[in-house]
Formats: sequence, structure tokens, C-alpha cells
Amino acid sequence: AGPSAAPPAEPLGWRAPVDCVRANELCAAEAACSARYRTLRQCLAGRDRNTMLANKECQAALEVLQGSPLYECRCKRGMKKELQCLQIYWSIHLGLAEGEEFYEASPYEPVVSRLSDIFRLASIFSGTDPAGASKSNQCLDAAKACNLNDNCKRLRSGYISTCSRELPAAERCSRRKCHKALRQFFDRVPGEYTYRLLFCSCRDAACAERRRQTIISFRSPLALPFILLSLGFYLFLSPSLARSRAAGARSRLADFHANCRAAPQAPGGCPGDNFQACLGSYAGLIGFDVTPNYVDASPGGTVVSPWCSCKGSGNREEECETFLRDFTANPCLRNAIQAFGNGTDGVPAVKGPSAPATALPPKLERSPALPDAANDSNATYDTSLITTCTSVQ
Amino acid sequence: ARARHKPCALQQLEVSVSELGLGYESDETVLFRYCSGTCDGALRSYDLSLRSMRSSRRIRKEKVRARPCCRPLAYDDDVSFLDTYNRYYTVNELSAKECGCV
Amino acid sequence: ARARHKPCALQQLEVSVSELGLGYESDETVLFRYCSGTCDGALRSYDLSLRSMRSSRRIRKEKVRARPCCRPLAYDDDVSFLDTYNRYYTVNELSAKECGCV
Amino acid sequence: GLYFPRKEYSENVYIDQAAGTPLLHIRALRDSHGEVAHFHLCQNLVISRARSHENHWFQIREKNGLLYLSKNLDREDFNMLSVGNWMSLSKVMLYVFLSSHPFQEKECDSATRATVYLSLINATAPACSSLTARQLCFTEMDLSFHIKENKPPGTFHQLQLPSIHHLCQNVSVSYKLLAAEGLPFQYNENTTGVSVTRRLDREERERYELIAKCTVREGFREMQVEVPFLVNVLDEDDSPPFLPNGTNTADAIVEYNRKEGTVLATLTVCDADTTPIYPLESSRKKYTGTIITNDPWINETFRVEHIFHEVHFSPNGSQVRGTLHEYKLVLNKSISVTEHRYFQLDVLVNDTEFPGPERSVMLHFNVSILPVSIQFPNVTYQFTVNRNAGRFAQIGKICIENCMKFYGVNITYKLLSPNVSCYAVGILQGREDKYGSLYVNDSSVLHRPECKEIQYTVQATDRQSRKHAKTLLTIVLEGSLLKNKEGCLDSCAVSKNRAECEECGGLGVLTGRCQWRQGSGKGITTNYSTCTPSIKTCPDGTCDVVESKDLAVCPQDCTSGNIIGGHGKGIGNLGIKSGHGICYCYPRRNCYCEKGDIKEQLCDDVC
Repeated sequence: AGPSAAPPAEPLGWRAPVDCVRANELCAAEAACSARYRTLRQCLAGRDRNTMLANKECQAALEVLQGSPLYECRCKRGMKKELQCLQIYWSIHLGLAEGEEFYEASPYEPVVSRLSDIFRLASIFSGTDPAGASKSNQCLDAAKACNLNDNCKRLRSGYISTCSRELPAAERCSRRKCHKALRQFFDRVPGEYTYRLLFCSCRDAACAERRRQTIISFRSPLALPFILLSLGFYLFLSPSLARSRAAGARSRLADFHANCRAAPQAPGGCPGDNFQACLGSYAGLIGFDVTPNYVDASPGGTVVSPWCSCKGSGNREEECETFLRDFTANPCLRNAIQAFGNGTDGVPAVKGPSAPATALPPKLERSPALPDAANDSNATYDTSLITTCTSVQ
Repeated sequence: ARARHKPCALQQLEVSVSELGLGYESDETVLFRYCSGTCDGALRSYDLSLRSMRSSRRIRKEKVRARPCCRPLAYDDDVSFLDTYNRYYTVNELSAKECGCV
Repeated sequence: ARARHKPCALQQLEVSVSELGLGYESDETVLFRYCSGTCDGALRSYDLSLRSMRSSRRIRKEKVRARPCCRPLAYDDDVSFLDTYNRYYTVNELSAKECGCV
Repeated sequence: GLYFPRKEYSENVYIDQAAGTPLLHIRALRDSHGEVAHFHLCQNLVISRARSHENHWFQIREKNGLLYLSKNLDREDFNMLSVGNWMSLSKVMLYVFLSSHPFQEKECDSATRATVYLSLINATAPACSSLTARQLCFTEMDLSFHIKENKPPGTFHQLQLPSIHHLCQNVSVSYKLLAAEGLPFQYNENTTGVSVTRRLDREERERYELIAKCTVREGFREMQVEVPFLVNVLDEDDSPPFLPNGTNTADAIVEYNRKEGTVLATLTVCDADTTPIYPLESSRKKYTGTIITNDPWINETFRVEHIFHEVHFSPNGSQVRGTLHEYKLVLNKSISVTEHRYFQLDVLVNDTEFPGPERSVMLHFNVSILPVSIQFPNVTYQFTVNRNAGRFAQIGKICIENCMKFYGVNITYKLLSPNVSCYAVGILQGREDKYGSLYVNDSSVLHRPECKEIQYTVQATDRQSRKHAKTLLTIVLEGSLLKNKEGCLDSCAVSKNRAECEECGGLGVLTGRCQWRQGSGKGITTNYSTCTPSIKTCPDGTCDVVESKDLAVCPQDCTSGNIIGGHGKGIGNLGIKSGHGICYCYPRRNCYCEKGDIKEQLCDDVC
């Protein structure tokens, strides 16, 4: 069906922040813009960006579109027509940014609210001050608070009953249904409930195990190094998958990188020092192919990781490990989780190495200076290579 | 006349899952809503006739009920919880959503 | 186990209006349909929990029913008749149309 | 061809930095001797948030890869480059292209490219005295490089920061590269260049962890900074396949398991190279396993399945990744019981991308397809059945010799022509069952005194070959008839206690009465109390073929309806796997699990 009754045409170039669905409607209602948008999409279809920029017609289309709302539009997590919004966004930005940057800009609007807003609302809803709630088990209190809220209770039960159904061995557990139910929970239930379930701080193993079970430790360690799938290499997937499901996963991953990437110069280690933005985009990953979770039930530990490994990543092992470190050794994410657990929005005492110049990574032993022109004896091909293979797993 | 019982209405109680008495052991709590009260003002011609025919033994040896009962008309959504053995359970039709004299 | 009562179902009886015991005197007859039988297989988690919390006295001094009752879910249309004094009367919700365990 | 030792570079640029300021020294490594690197920037500058702009500010020296400011970066330039950039820190992105010959204009999209991220700092360059040792020595960029194996030596990085060297002439900054003995890296004090001194062999070592140590001297002050300096060696297909323990032959015996998909034997081939698991299909196509035969029957009947996984070798202390390829000989279709042959089947494994002649290895499977017979183990079967047994009572199981070992052989069981008047028993077979289940089909026959002993012929037939076997089955009726209780329901499962349970019979009962299983354990347990026609078969977690004939026989195993009260459902949401207290069921309706001790309130209304 065509767009709803054409809204009063705003003057081109006027850019109140709009989502990409709305921006697309505005552009479609404006002859010059819609023609240029069509041209740009044809320009970007499968061709190298630089060749595209050399083409005058494409260049002109780009110039016009840089002034249209389509250019600055962004989306909101959990909004209506979110997928359509993201597809419009990537239809422009995927082509222009060549899509090969390891860290892409986020298609979502920057988050302005802070953790303190979450704490205030959490205490209003549950009548208890989250920080002061029962000292024993914050995660249990979070579950109680959720069960007392109809919306939270319903959507929580939705993903639990879907994801923990006992299926016959022949039938693969319905991963897609489970993921969808998880997404609905984290997109539609306010952070005052979901964060408390996800980022509660624990003093004992029972609490930490409950925290790890929040997303039912949806354990499907993939033989495939999903890392490579999730590294935004969705381009290699079949075009249909690349467009629909990938747009969601790629966007949430870009959002996570944008909001959780370590920013050494910021006190809390997060871009714009906004813990809420980081936690929100971390929770936004849950229910997508990169669903991270706590790796164990150690009370103090808050190490999280996606369910994939770098085994079999060939020459891309380094990229793969970089991707994993964004979860397992990310000071911004760690500080944000600890800050929420302590009920503070400020900067927790940063524990753990913040890579001071002289701190050597644990693996490295001190080695002597390399002589300027040492020649190296050629190592003979070691026959033990053959026997080692047999002792493999 | 003195009011012996309140009219049929929805009540609620926050209880732990273990207190539900279903055999689950969990410290999580749920909002248990139930129907309580009398249906005095809800008798129908049906009830009066049924009572009359039972007492005149026109209807015998049958399990009939000649008075409305205060019961749930609809039930809340399912509720799920993690038990003390870290297993998830889901219970449906546990809590009333709406009460009425039926 | 033995079958004590049949499950809740619709029964019917042809009776004279006078036998309805509503005070009308008329020789006209009506088809009186009513609900009879047990609701054994209709308990819900609600009932088990309510019963458990009542026996653990978590719920006290309240008029609650922890078992479904076999009652009409819908009533037949109104019925009219001429009584012995040649006056017409109409009675509604006299006869059950559908039964269920509620 | 030529390649970059890094995919990305980053540096800061400050307002009012003058034209000519060197920013970054990018190096390239050769693929073959004699190559000369030519560096080039393509025309556009990408400003983050996907906006691009003509590049007027940055240039790179074609010969040595030095990136420098070609125009003063004043306030106006800075604002132009930060338009539409909501990130707190403005960033621009440049693409540096590499070629082994001088550039023609149109050549921007050559495959080799590195990305340079320049952070535009909204301030003038800090005074040298205000910089820390860390800032004087290194940028925030991690020193991590990748070098292709089997390539010529060359310089791949310069430790000295061009901009610092340019701006802070009165500060002495010197470097050292700390590395274990014998590593193939060399540091040049004069140029501060780090080079790889010989061809690397990834199969020997794939990762080098060195330390870059920097010493800053300013007047009497001396400060030292150390950061990790990592080199990853990139793999290429330079290792041929080999047999890990020298075995290229395996026996593949087909006897009872004749089902399609059965793995008959596996042989492994190793390769010192890595094999990326993504994209999976291209890796599989790279390492083929082909049956070498021109016998169509063999091609039809067998297939080779290839899986591989990463393994680690330890050539000389360091750990390197390699690949273990498994080639499984698999039945491509079910084989008839009558088929029998003996032959050798060859599979050619081929590492298609390995350049050398030894790219392939031949595997040999000695295939023996043995014939199997369809026969009953002993001549006759005899079962006793109580005259009070109910319909669907399970009498016993019948099955040919080795029946439990058979896969892919479809044996069906049938009862032939009993003596006409006493036809009480039937036989059923579940889809996956390898045996026939005997059950009481008509319990009224058991009550007839004239029926004492019933003779049947049982026939087992292999559906594919139509081969069959027969045996004699005798059913002996025993026990005296119990007086039938009035009003008993047809399902044992309805009873909630022992008394109710044992006073009646029901479908599936063996001796005319239901059996009470007294459970134990607290909470929700698999050992719940319940009333059953036969404790041996119900509940046992399986809705077997006889129980599935009527839900009233064993709803505890077969119900898919609502279960009210604390419970856990069985596999496929079928049956009651675990329950709280006593579990009872109204067949074809709900089941309940509840504690037995909650006394029913008599006056349930007014309490």
C-alpha cells in the first residue's frame, strides 16, 4: 500500500530528527528527493563506492540526498516498523560506508537517558530502592518485581515457555521462535525491569547462576565461528537473508560497538560516559544471532561473551579475537554492568588493568633486546609435527 | 440484616511460588488473584426453579447446583519462574483476572 | 476408580409452569433444561493453589470456592404462558442453554 | 602482489597544523622479489556518518608511503570536515591504495587497500613538554601486524612517530625491540624501521609476541615505555595432505546396520594448513573426497562425507593451528538383507589449492557386505495370560534373531490363522520398534471357559526382500474370573488413592485390577504416586504402540493435554515425566498432580 495520506511537504533541507520510515515518506512525497534516492540506490547496487562517486549522476544524487531527512535519519530500538527503518538506513549507509569498517556508526538514535533514570523508575515501580533492595539476592528481587508487573510477567513467560520447551531429540529447538520471544521481551519491557534481571549484582553463586539463566543460558555453541557471521559479514549470506534478518543483527551490533566501545579518555571508559547507552545496546543484542551471556556463575565475575569461538577462523583469527574481546575484556561494558549492580551512575573504582603503558600483557615474558642484525638459523621441518596430529582431541 | 460476607470480587495476594502448594520450590513471588465473596444478589429464575424441583424431588440423585458461585470469568497470562534447582517452569491459569457470579 | 457422577452436562425435563415453584399457576408446560454432573476433570492450577493456601490459612475468613461448579454458561430465550386467570406472563433466564464447569 | 602489514592505521590531527606536517608512515611488504610499492590516495575523504568530501588536505608520498598534511588545517577546514558528525570526536577516513606500478587516475579500486582513521582534535597540537612519554613514543594504535608466510623479507613498520619527530626536535626518543633469541625480526636504530629478516613459515610458528621499548630523554629526565608488538603470520596453502598415522586403509563391514546414512568407516587426513570454517561450502569444495569407481551400483550405494576441524600442532614448542579432515564412508541407501559382496572402494582426497604434485592422497575401504538371515531364535513362543486381563494388556514381545541390532531393515510381524473361536490376542509394531508387541485385543474371549490355550502362527517378513520366517505362539489362559465391580471407570489413571485404585480394573490391566505405584521423594519427582494398569510399562516415559491405541490406557505416558499442579512434561510435551505428590488423569481431559494430604473441605463455600 502506498504511504499514508501525503503529509504537508516540509521544505527540503529542514531536518527535524525523524526516523527513516518517516524520512522515506517525506522523500517519497517530494519529487526531486525520491528521484535522487532511486538513482543513489541504483548507484550503490553492487558497485564499488569509489567508482560510484566518480559517476556525475550518482554524485549529484548524493549531493541532494545529503540535504534530505533521509541522510540524518535514524531508528529506535523496538519501534514499530523497526526492520523497515533499518533497511532504509542501510540502503544508504551500507553503500556509502562500504560496509567494511570494523566499527560502523549506529543506525539508532543516541541514548540521552542515564542509569539514574532507570534507578528512579525502578524504585517507583517496585516500591523498593533497587540499591537498598534485599541485600541477599538482587536477581531474585528483579524476578519478583517483574512478576508483579503484568507486561513484564507476560513477556518473560513468553520467552521462557518458548525457549525451555522440552523437544524430541529429532526436533531442533525452535531457535528462531525463542530469539523472537527474547527480542520482544527486551524491546517491549522497560529497562527498569530488564536491566535488573540482566545486570543485577551478586554475592553468591546461586544468585550468579540465576543471573546467567535469565536468558536461559540459551546454549547453542555453534560449530561455525559465528563470530565471522556476526562481524557484519552478512554480505556473504544469501541476499534474502542479508537484507531482512541481517539488517536487525547488523544494526544491533553496530549500536553495541558505538555505545560500548572502550573510550580510554572517558573516566567510565564509555563513549560520552553513558553507561545506560552501553547497557541498552548490550541488551539490544539479545535475541539476535550474537546473543551474549555470562560465561559462568562466579558471583563477582561479570565476564560476558557471545556463544561462539574463534576456532576455524583461519587468517581472520585476529579480527575474531578482537571481536570477542569487545565482550570479554571491555572496560566500558564491565564498568557499566558493575555501576548498575551497585546502583550508581558514576564511575565505579576501575578494577583490573586499564593497560598503563608499562603494564605488560600477562602472556609476555620480558625478553632480551634484539641484536640489530641477528641472523636466524633456519628451523628444520620438525618431524614431531606428524605425531602431534594423532594426539589431537 | 447484618452483612455476613462481601460481594464476589477480585482479591490479590503476593505469595512465593513455594506457597502456592503446587510442589514447585522457588523464592520468586507471584501476584495470586482470586475470587472471594457471596453471590446473594445473583440468583435467577433458573436457580429458584431448580431449587424448588429438587426439594419437590422432581429432580433426584443428581449433582446439581441451585446457586451461582463466585468464580473467575477469565484468568491471567501464564507465569514463569526459575526454581531452586535452576529449572524454568511455566504455570497457566494460576491467577484470576476477572470474577463473577456464574 | 468407580464412576460416582456423570460429568457436568445439560439435562432436560418437561414440567408444568406450576411445578416451577415460581408461584405461577398454569397448566401450560415448559422444557426446563438444567446443568448436572461433576467437574472433576476441570480443576485448574488456580483451584489447587487456592485450596492449598486456604488449608495453609494464608487465606482465612473469606468465602472462596476452590472447585469449579457445573453451571449454565448461557440461558434459553424467555418463555411466556397464559395462567389460569387468563393473564400472560413472561419469565427470562429460566432454562439453561449450555452448561460448563466454571 | 604487494600487501599492507595492517588493515587500519590511526593518528590524531590538530587544528592549525601546517601543510607538510608528516602524520603517518605506511609500509608495504612484497609478495615477490623485485616488486616496488607505489602508494596512492583516492580522491574522496569519508567523513563519518557516510558523508564524503573532496580531499584537499592530505597527501601520501608515492614512493615511501609517508602521509602528510598538504594544506594548513585551519578552523574553517576543521568545521567543514566535522559537519553532520554527532560523535564527540570528529573522525575522517582515507583509503590508501597500493600498486606495483605507477598509478593511472582510474585505478582506485585495486584490491589492496588500507584504511586510515584521522581523529580531528578540536585544539592546537600540544606542546612537546606537555606530552607524556607514552604520547611521545606511541599512538593509541595497538602495534599488531600480519605478515604472509613464504614471502620475501622487508620493513613493515617504523616505530618513530613522524609528527613527533617533526615537532619535538629537542626531545630524544629512541626505541628497542625486545624479542627472544633467533626471531626473524630486526630493528634498525637509524630508521627506527622494523623488518622481517627471512621468509616466515606459519606451519612453524604463527604468532610472535615482542615488546617495543621506548626511551625518552629530555635534559636529565629519562622515561621508559613498553608496549606489546605482535606479529601474526598469515597462512597460505603450502602444505600437502598427509596421513596422520600412516593408515590409508580401513574395513567397512555391513551386517545388521544396513540403514541409509550409516557411517561404515572413517579415515583421517591431516593438513598443516588452516581451513577456515566460514564460508563452509568453499572450504569443503577446497578439500574434496571422491569415490573412484565406474560401477554405478557403488556410486548409488555409497557416499563420502567430509568434516574437518581445527587441531593444534606443536612443531617446536609453539602451537600452530592445522586441520584434521575426516572422510566417512556412508551408506547412501538401505541395503537389502540378501545383498552380499566383498570389494575395495577407493576415495581420492584432493587438496585442490595446493600447488605441488602431492596434493592428493588415496584412501582404501575394504567393504564387506554380509548377508543376514530372517529367522526366529527358538521354535515356539509361549505366554500365559490371566483371564481377568483387560483389553490392551501387554502380553509380551516377539522378535526375530538379532532383531535389536537391525537398522534399515523393515521387519513386519503378523499373527496368522488362530483356531477361529478364541481370537483374543493381537500384535502391534511402533514405527521405530524392531519387535512385535502382543496384547489382549478382545478381553471377552478370555472369560470363555472353552478357550484355555490359543495357538497362533507368527510371521515376520522383511518388507524389502519379502523374505519371511514363521514360528508358533501359544497363549495359555490362567486364573479364575474375578467378580466384575459395578461402575468401574475404564481408566486406572483416574484413581487418586490406593483404595480407589485397587478396587477396580481398567484398560491394560494384567490381572483384572489396577496397580498402585507409591511414589517417594519431595517436590516434583519422576517417582510420583499414581494408579496404573501395569507398573512395569506405565509410566515408563514412553508412549508405546499399545498405550497409544487409547489414551485411557496410560495417560501418564501419553497425555498431551493440560497437566495441572507441579509437573514436568515428557519429551515432545508428551506425558507426565515428573509430578508433585499424586498424579491422576481424566482421560482425554486434564491430568492433575497434587499433594494427597489436603483434605477436601466439605463445606467448601462457607469456610
